[in-house]
Amino acid sequence: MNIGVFVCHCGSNIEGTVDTAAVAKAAMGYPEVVFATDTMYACSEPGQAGIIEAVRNYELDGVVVASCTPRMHETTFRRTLERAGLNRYMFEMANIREHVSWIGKDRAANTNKAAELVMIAVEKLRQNTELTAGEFSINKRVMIIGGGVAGIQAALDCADGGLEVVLVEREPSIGGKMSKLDKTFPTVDCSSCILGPRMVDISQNPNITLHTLSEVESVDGFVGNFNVKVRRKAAYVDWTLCTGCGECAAKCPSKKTPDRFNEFVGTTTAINIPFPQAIPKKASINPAACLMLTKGKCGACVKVCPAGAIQFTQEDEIVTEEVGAIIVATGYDLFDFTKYGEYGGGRYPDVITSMQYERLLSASGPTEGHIKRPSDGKEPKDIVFIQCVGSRDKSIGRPYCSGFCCMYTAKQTILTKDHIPDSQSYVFYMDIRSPGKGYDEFIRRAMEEYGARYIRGRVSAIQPKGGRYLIKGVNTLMGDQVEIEADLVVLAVGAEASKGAPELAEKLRISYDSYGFYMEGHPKLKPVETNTAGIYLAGSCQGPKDIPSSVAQGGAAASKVLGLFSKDKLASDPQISSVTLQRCIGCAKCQSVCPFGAIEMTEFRGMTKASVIATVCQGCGNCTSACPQGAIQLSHFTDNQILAEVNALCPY
Amino acid sequence: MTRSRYAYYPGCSGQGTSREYDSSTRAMCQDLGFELIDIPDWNCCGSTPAHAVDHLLSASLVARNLAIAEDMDVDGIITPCPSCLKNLKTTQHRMLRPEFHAEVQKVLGRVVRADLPIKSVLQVLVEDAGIERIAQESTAPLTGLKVVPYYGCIMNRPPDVMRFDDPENPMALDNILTAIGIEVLPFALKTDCCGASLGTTRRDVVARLSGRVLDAAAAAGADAIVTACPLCQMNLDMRQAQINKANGSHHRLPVFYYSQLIMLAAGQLGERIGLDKLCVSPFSLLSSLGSQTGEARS
Amino acid sequence: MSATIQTKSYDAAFVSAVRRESEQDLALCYQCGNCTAGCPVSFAYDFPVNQIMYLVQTGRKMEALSSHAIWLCASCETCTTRCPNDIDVARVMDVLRHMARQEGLVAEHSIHAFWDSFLSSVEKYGRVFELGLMASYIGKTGRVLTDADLAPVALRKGKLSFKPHDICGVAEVRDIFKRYREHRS
Amino acid sequence: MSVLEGKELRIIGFLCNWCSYGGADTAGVGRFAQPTDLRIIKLPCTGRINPLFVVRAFLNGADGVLVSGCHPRDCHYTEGNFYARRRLEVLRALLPVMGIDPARFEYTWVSASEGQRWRTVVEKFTEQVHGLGPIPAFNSGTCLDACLSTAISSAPAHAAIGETHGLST
Repeated sequence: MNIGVFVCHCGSNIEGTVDTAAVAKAAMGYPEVVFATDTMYACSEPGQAGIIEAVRNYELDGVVVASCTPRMHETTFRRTLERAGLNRYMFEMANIREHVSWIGKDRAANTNKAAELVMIAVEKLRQNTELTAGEFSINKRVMIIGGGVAGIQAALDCADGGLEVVLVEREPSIGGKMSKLDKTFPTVDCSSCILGPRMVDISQNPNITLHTLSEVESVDGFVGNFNVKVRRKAAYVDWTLCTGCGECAAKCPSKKTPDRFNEFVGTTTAINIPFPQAIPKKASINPAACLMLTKGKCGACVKVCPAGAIQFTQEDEIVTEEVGAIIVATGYDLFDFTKYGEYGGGRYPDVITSMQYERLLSASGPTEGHIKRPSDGKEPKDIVFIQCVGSRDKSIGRPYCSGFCCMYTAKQTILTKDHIPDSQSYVFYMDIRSPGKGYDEFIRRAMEEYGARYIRGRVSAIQPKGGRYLIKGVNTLMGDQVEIEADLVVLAVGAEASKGAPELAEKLRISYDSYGFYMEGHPKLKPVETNTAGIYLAGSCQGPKDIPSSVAQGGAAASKVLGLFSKDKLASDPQISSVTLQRCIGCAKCQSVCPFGAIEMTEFRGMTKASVIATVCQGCGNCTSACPQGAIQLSHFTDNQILAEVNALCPY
Repeated sequence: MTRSRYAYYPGCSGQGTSREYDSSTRAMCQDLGFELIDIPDWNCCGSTPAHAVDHLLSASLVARNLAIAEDMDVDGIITPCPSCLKNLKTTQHRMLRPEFHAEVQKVLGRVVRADLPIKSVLQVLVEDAGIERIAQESTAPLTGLKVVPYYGCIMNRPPDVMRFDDPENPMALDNILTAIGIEVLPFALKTDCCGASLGTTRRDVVARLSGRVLDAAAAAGADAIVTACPLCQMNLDMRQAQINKANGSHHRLPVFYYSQLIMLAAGQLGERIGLDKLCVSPFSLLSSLGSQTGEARS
Repeated sequence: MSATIQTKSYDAAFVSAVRRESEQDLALCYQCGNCTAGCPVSFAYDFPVNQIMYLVQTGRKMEALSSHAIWLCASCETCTTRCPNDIDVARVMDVLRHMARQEGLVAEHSIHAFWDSFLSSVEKYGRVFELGLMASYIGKTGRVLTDADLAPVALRKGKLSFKPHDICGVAEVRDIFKRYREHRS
Repeated sequence: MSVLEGKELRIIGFLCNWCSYGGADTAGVGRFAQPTDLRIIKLPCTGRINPLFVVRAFLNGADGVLVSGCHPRDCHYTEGNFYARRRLEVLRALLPVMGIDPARFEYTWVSASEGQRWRTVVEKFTEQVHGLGPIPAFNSGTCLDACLSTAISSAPAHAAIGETHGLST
């Protein structure tokens, strides 16, 4: 075998702390290496041309590139090899940037380490064999999990692209957080006026199947052929009959039911339609609050329902959906501020969250858009807004900036002035983060035109004082303490991962960070992809985002799916297991450990032998580790290939 | 409840300005079946001055008491005084660092493990005896008495060292006092600072800070303040006149130690409870309660 | 106010000393001001506590160590409890007092004197002897009337004793002070 | 090429592609400086690790072996890391029998987002191995490691793997 080695400078990223020329020189000493050189940017056009040229001139049948992580450029170089007429699997990468030059200062040690990583790559390559991908057909349906603005955008774009869409939403209605907002920044246009029509489009688009009050139960299969079980939770109302007239809610006696949609400001009825613009506009019963379901008596709704849709016997139902791709748009949740004892830990009725305040501002909210104190219904005059509640706070495990609180707080001060002209808003902030189009101008307007008083500093404590509240803060610009007596305190609570996000990630086999936000394929180059083929991200499930960014990601994810589905067949990854029949003793250990049921036991000349279902095998190699005979081997990661690497590193 | 043995660290104020806290605490623990054994020949922990001057000195002074207690075969060390408690626990916390542990032993001149559990009397009361037990003992509940509980700043701060109750809204005192029939009013200044040891040196600071506490207590409609800290009690009680003078206020709020009220509710009176040691006399208040305790006093 | 030339004012040795002694990394502080917001004694400070932290961050040793604030801190731990970056602010204030004392920069003499009197009382008797403490404090500061109004009350209530509560192990305590001084010198 | 004499020890890392290898990348992108001893071998999943790889590394002179995969329940292949844990626990128990100090072997879980955690893992383990120093040579050891070594050196790799029957599942 003729092997060529290319050691990349990556500008100064690698060359800065690794002597790439020395590494190339060392490589020349490795078995079967006939050509080795250092190169400025291996991934660049000339860099790739250089590889192709060398392949031709030195009749290389294998190439090692020592540069960045394979997660970055492995596919790039595999294509280069194909252009040079080699098999894409006759290629190995040595990661001498992320794993060497960026983490070590000692040039000598780095150079030595880099050379060794190249050596492992060479030894591995010597064991490589040509692999060719098969093909498999794909199911061109897409599932979108989460019916917030990101999911809605993705669903509509996919449907407009001619795809069959299945939209799954946990709540009784789609709309997500945006449907709870009164107005949006920086345009101050009505949230439901711009979101409402999109929600209606969802309900009217023939390509879209909508499962609300539903959650993903399990996910099987792989890109092109996922099999998703969806749990449709009992609404205790037959939605095929329900007309959404609302008679039931009007007559329901349990009027003290906690109102989720209104963030528990005010109450609702046990049977209800969460809000006027709800999609689908169907009633559902809160089983915890319904007299019939808890005490077995009442049934007022049954009597009044003109459609006879009420079904107390209804049970959860599992629906199975076959799709080829999944877009995850499960959004975010709001930080639970009761962790802050110094802000009353939830004991003070007039210390509320920004989202609760949105509901107070909203014309369709519990107070018909009149700002009233939860405690006594009085109109507040002095209102204090505290930013960074649950953001940028290591001590409670939320070191990150939630990104949108500065903006919505400014919006809320503006709306407050509109609602109550003789009111005064105070905003405690640490820094103003307003890097969007027209965003900083908007913040300025809040201060300049609407007279919101911004105080640079944090609030240390809120203490009740004669029906009002004493806010003890600091003005760090003056270096003095500030005490403000206010009628209402609004906490700009930050964003955190949606409840159950990790559990869903585990079902989808995608990764998430320590806060529960989903990991994108690459922080810059693959913002809506995941490392699991066929699964994409949109919106705040990947990290806090405002509406424009969420919508943009919804569209981006949709276009990724449309791109994926533009082919009729997908190339299967040839890095899968295969059985050497002579060696197989039919013990079925491999079958018992395969997570995907990709192994079946077959008859071969009267003997039981394992055989791999190529389209199902995901290439984890668990079977290879389990096989007592070394009969089943994972291509590209065979025992011999791995041991070759080990032996290279541990010579004696 | 298994009868637990504790090494008892009274703290210097227990022999002086807060005798009644010390004696009523001993009485209370005896009633509730704790065996308190004084740390023989204990020395002052150095209080604020020591840690304000040098952490090694402070730790070494504390460590002598720890070392003595370690030869005592007890379940732990308890003290009624939050300031002592903070010094004891902080020292233990810092001695987790081997280098510091070594330094302290060098200065102390003997070996110390610093591994005995260290708790406030209040904590063992809640955790070992339990609220129900205290309620059972209270044969003469102090019904009608309205108080605000004042924990002071360091009873459970910093939380990762003290590891007891909520640092912002502690409830231990609230629950105990409620259990013995007292009406506990919501009090926002529960953990605000009274000015602590600045009493002597910067009276103005204490007048302002303790003044706030007295004002807030009065505004809340409390008949009295209940404390768990000798320094707080001294600033609020002994200095109440000073504070009134400085602030032009006219408070006459008795400032009890919680241990006194528990004993009172248990129908106990007299020397050990030391109600007569309070500078702002509580007797008219107690007799106005008309409760048997009141009559017994009048 | 004259301009401070950061390049000159930054005392790296001071910054690392505070870091070493307090085991706190002030690079973590983003100046939210929460420490000041909750500080009960701030009204009496010359520099609010967040500015003291800033002086340390920017290595301005003299200003930090000669401030009154570090002496007035009551060690109530509110700042430590509420710091969003888990900095033990109160411990940093302690360390600054230690340094100020070593550098002979004591802005609050009466407090300094009180602590000295307190500790010498401990060194002498093993426990604090209030009357002795007051006497020595008054001697140090000349504040004859300090709490003169309290003494009679306290005496009447039997809360002040005329004889020190000295302990048998007082020699051990004195040795602690002795070895501590040797260790520090 | 070999370890830098006196400076480094021979430490091998077996990392899964999806979580820990990504975590190591994240550490790199974050420029989190680490000791240079570790050499990483990338695998699709820790489930692919045959304990004999680790044994082979030790018998061939590795001073330390670090295995790292996805957090439990976060495995890209659903359960590969559970199988790995079971196999490696058995291995850990057997190491002393082979005359190998178990402290030279570590397995842990690091996700692709945990760059900081990866740095700490590498620093800790490297320090631990340096504490133990170079691994003693395996010329004459217990009969077990003798036969293991012959098994491995004489037989072709896959046959040698056969010897791990007991460790496999």
